[in-house]
Amino acid sequence: MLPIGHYLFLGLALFIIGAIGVVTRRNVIVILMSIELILNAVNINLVAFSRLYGDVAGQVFALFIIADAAAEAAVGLGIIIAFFRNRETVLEDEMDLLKW
Amino acid sequence: MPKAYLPVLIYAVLVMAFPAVTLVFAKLLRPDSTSYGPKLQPYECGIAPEGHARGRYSVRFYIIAMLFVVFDVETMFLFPWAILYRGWVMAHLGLFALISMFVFLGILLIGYVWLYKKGALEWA
Amino acid sequence: MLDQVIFYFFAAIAVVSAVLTVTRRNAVHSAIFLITALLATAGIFLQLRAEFLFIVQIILYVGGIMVLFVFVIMLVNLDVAVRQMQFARQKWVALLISLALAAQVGLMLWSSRNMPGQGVPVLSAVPADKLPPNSEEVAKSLFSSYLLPFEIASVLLLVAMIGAVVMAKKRT
Amino acid sequence: MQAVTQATMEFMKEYRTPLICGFVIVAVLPLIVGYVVLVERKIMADMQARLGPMRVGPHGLLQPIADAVKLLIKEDIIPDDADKLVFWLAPVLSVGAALLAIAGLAIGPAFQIAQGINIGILFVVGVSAMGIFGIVLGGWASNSHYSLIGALRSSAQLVSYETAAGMALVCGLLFAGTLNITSIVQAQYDQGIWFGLLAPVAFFVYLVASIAETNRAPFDLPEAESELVAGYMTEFSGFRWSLYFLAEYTNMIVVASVATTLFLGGWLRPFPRTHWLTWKSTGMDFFDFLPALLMVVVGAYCLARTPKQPVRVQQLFMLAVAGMCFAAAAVLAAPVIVPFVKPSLAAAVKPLYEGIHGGFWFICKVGLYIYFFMWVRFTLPRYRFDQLMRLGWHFLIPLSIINVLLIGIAMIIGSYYHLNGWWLLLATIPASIIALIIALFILALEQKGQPQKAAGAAPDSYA
Repeated sequence: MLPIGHYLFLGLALFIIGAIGVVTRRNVIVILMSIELILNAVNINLVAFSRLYGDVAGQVFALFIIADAAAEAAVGLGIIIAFFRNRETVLEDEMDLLKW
Repeated sequence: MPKAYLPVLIYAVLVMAFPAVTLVFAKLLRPDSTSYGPKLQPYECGIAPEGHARGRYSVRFYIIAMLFVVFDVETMFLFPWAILYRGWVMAHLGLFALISMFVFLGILLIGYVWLYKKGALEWA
Repeated sequence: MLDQVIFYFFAAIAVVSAVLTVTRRNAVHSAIFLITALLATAGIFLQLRAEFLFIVQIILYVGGIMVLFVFVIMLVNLDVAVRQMQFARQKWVALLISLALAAQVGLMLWSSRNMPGQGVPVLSAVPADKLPPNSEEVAKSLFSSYLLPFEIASVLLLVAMIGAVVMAKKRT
Repeated sequence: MQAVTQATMEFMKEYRTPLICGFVIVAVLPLIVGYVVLVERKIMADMQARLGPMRVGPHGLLQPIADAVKLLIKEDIIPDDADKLVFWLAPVLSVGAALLAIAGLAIGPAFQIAQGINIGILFVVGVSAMGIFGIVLGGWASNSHYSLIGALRSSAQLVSYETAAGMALVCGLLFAGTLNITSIVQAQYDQGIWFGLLAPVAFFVYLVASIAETNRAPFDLPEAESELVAGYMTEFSGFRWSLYFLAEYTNMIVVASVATTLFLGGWLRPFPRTHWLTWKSTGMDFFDFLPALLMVVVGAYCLARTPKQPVRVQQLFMLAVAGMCFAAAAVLAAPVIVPFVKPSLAAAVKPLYEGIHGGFWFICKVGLYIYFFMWVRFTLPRYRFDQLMRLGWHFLIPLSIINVLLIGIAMIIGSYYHLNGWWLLLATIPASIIALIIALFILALEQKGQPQKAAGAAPDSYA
């Protein structure tokens, strides 16, 4: 294993890229994909620390995060589909009604 | 990197190179395509294609994929359980292990029954 | 040496394809590059000897969640969307966020380097040959210390299943 | 420079077997696939009372080569609106995933690229599941209605049956207690029984699901020629098409090998721990001679048929086949006979025996599994898409989930009464039957509940 700083910087880079994606993109699907990137960055950190301390707890956490990402993607994309059916668009700044 | 995976990594490069190289090789070997016009249109049984193909399709495909993801997560949790189960049974802890999985699967089976009643598993 | 080469290889792939994921106009291309980034992350997991997580990443993330993404991209017909404006004007917010995060991690590393003997960056990992078989170890941990979260995960999945179907199914 | 060369040499030395295996697989597999296709066409022809390919070479034996050359120099057409990058990438992904999955498989105890990896069987399953992107992206890239519908159908089918297949694997792994391929086979040796016998319902579920996962008849909806003109492959011509084809047949080999490893005892012979007619001094028994005997019988049959062949070339061909069978018999018999003649060599011959006999049994089982695929293909008519989905979601998935739980209960009962090996069948067979009955009951309940729906509603052709 390399010194932990390498992994932290990789995680940081992915996190920042993901965060920029969330903030700047208009397409909701791409925003969700950027969120997956962020979750991935978190997973890298967890696994790196798990390796550093020789404790698998970090890996179990990452496992739960992946399960959570699956649930999030399922519901998030369901919402997008419901939205698309009504408004014919997937751009987030056109999601301006609380109820339709 | 665990040592056993190094050959896999090399093999992966080899495997990805194989179709790419053969595609390039085939490109060099075959005569250049001189096709133009209708031959390059997508095939729709001889009728001129109508509209863009990347149109909209039934939402049922999404529901199937979504259910697959949920059940896939469930299967991934079952795998670690399965590899430990035999040891538990040998140590006469099997009942506990079985119940812990029964609760997990039971909660998901509730969802399955709900989907069944709702008709989300029906295609037609 | 080999470890370093492999780490930089996967890290470079991950970062480059992550950048491409958020910058491509076409959502399908974005998805392809996200798949590449996820696979590279799986490689990093492998380099960290988390074999089980490596395969979970491939089966669940790449083979499950990304299939869902690709399906939805195809369902909502993005050929129209490609021609629309793809980036909202929030560059300053993005810059601010990235600077803040970078400063935070930098501060953390800098301060821990000054800690006498206990800092994270100088801590060395457990030797690789002393690690137990990974998938058995994860399984044991999952079914002893984390049994309750494991059971609750099924509730989460149940909620996700019901929520997604309610959202996506036509109201009749 | 010196150091690099030395490191390379050391690396080559350590990973010699896996690397050679890798090169051999990449070089030989297309050829094997070509001949599997030829065999399939021959069997199909035989079942339909015709001859099949006969023109190129004796009995059409050079047909795969001719096909390959034809595909290699065929015109390459990319549709106008296609996404060029994705169009190029999709077949590569498909075939890459299929070939990479082979890395996790083991033909014998020593012949494996990823030797002793901890996640063995999951690696194979997970990597081969990535082939789905080749299908979806290929269908999307070619911008044709048929392609996209075919691709969506195909991937919906793949994901539906993947869950059932995964559950079936879980059921087999309950007995193995490990994911490592070598240990799985070793567990079957230790328990003296193939897991396919212990969990017949899981094996059945995997069998059906693996046919569906390889997109073969009767589940070949995605590429139904009469409905979707080859589905996701419609726009792919020439060599790109042949890459998809290669991927499909490689996937067949992969699922057959997974089933063989987990359910059919891998490279073990039938009755791995049963010693019947043993020669005490050597430990060799009847089943060790079985492969050689089988080859002798086949060779004798070919020899007997030789004079009856109408054409000279065919006679020579049959003669050559008989000769090859006898040669194979000699190779198979040698490691078993040597210990009789020279007991001192027994230990030296042992790895040879394991390699040769292991390879023989493994290839036999995989071949039988693939033959079963072909047999099913030529026998059964194609399913309708909603029937396919119903079979997956309403029958196979509940069946496999219930089966896992019931097999778990059976194992607890077995441990309570100290049942081992073949005796465990007493607990698992009733459990399997109960699982099957429950699943059939659910299916019957459903059909009773909505009789008019199946008859009245017109099938939705646009899905």
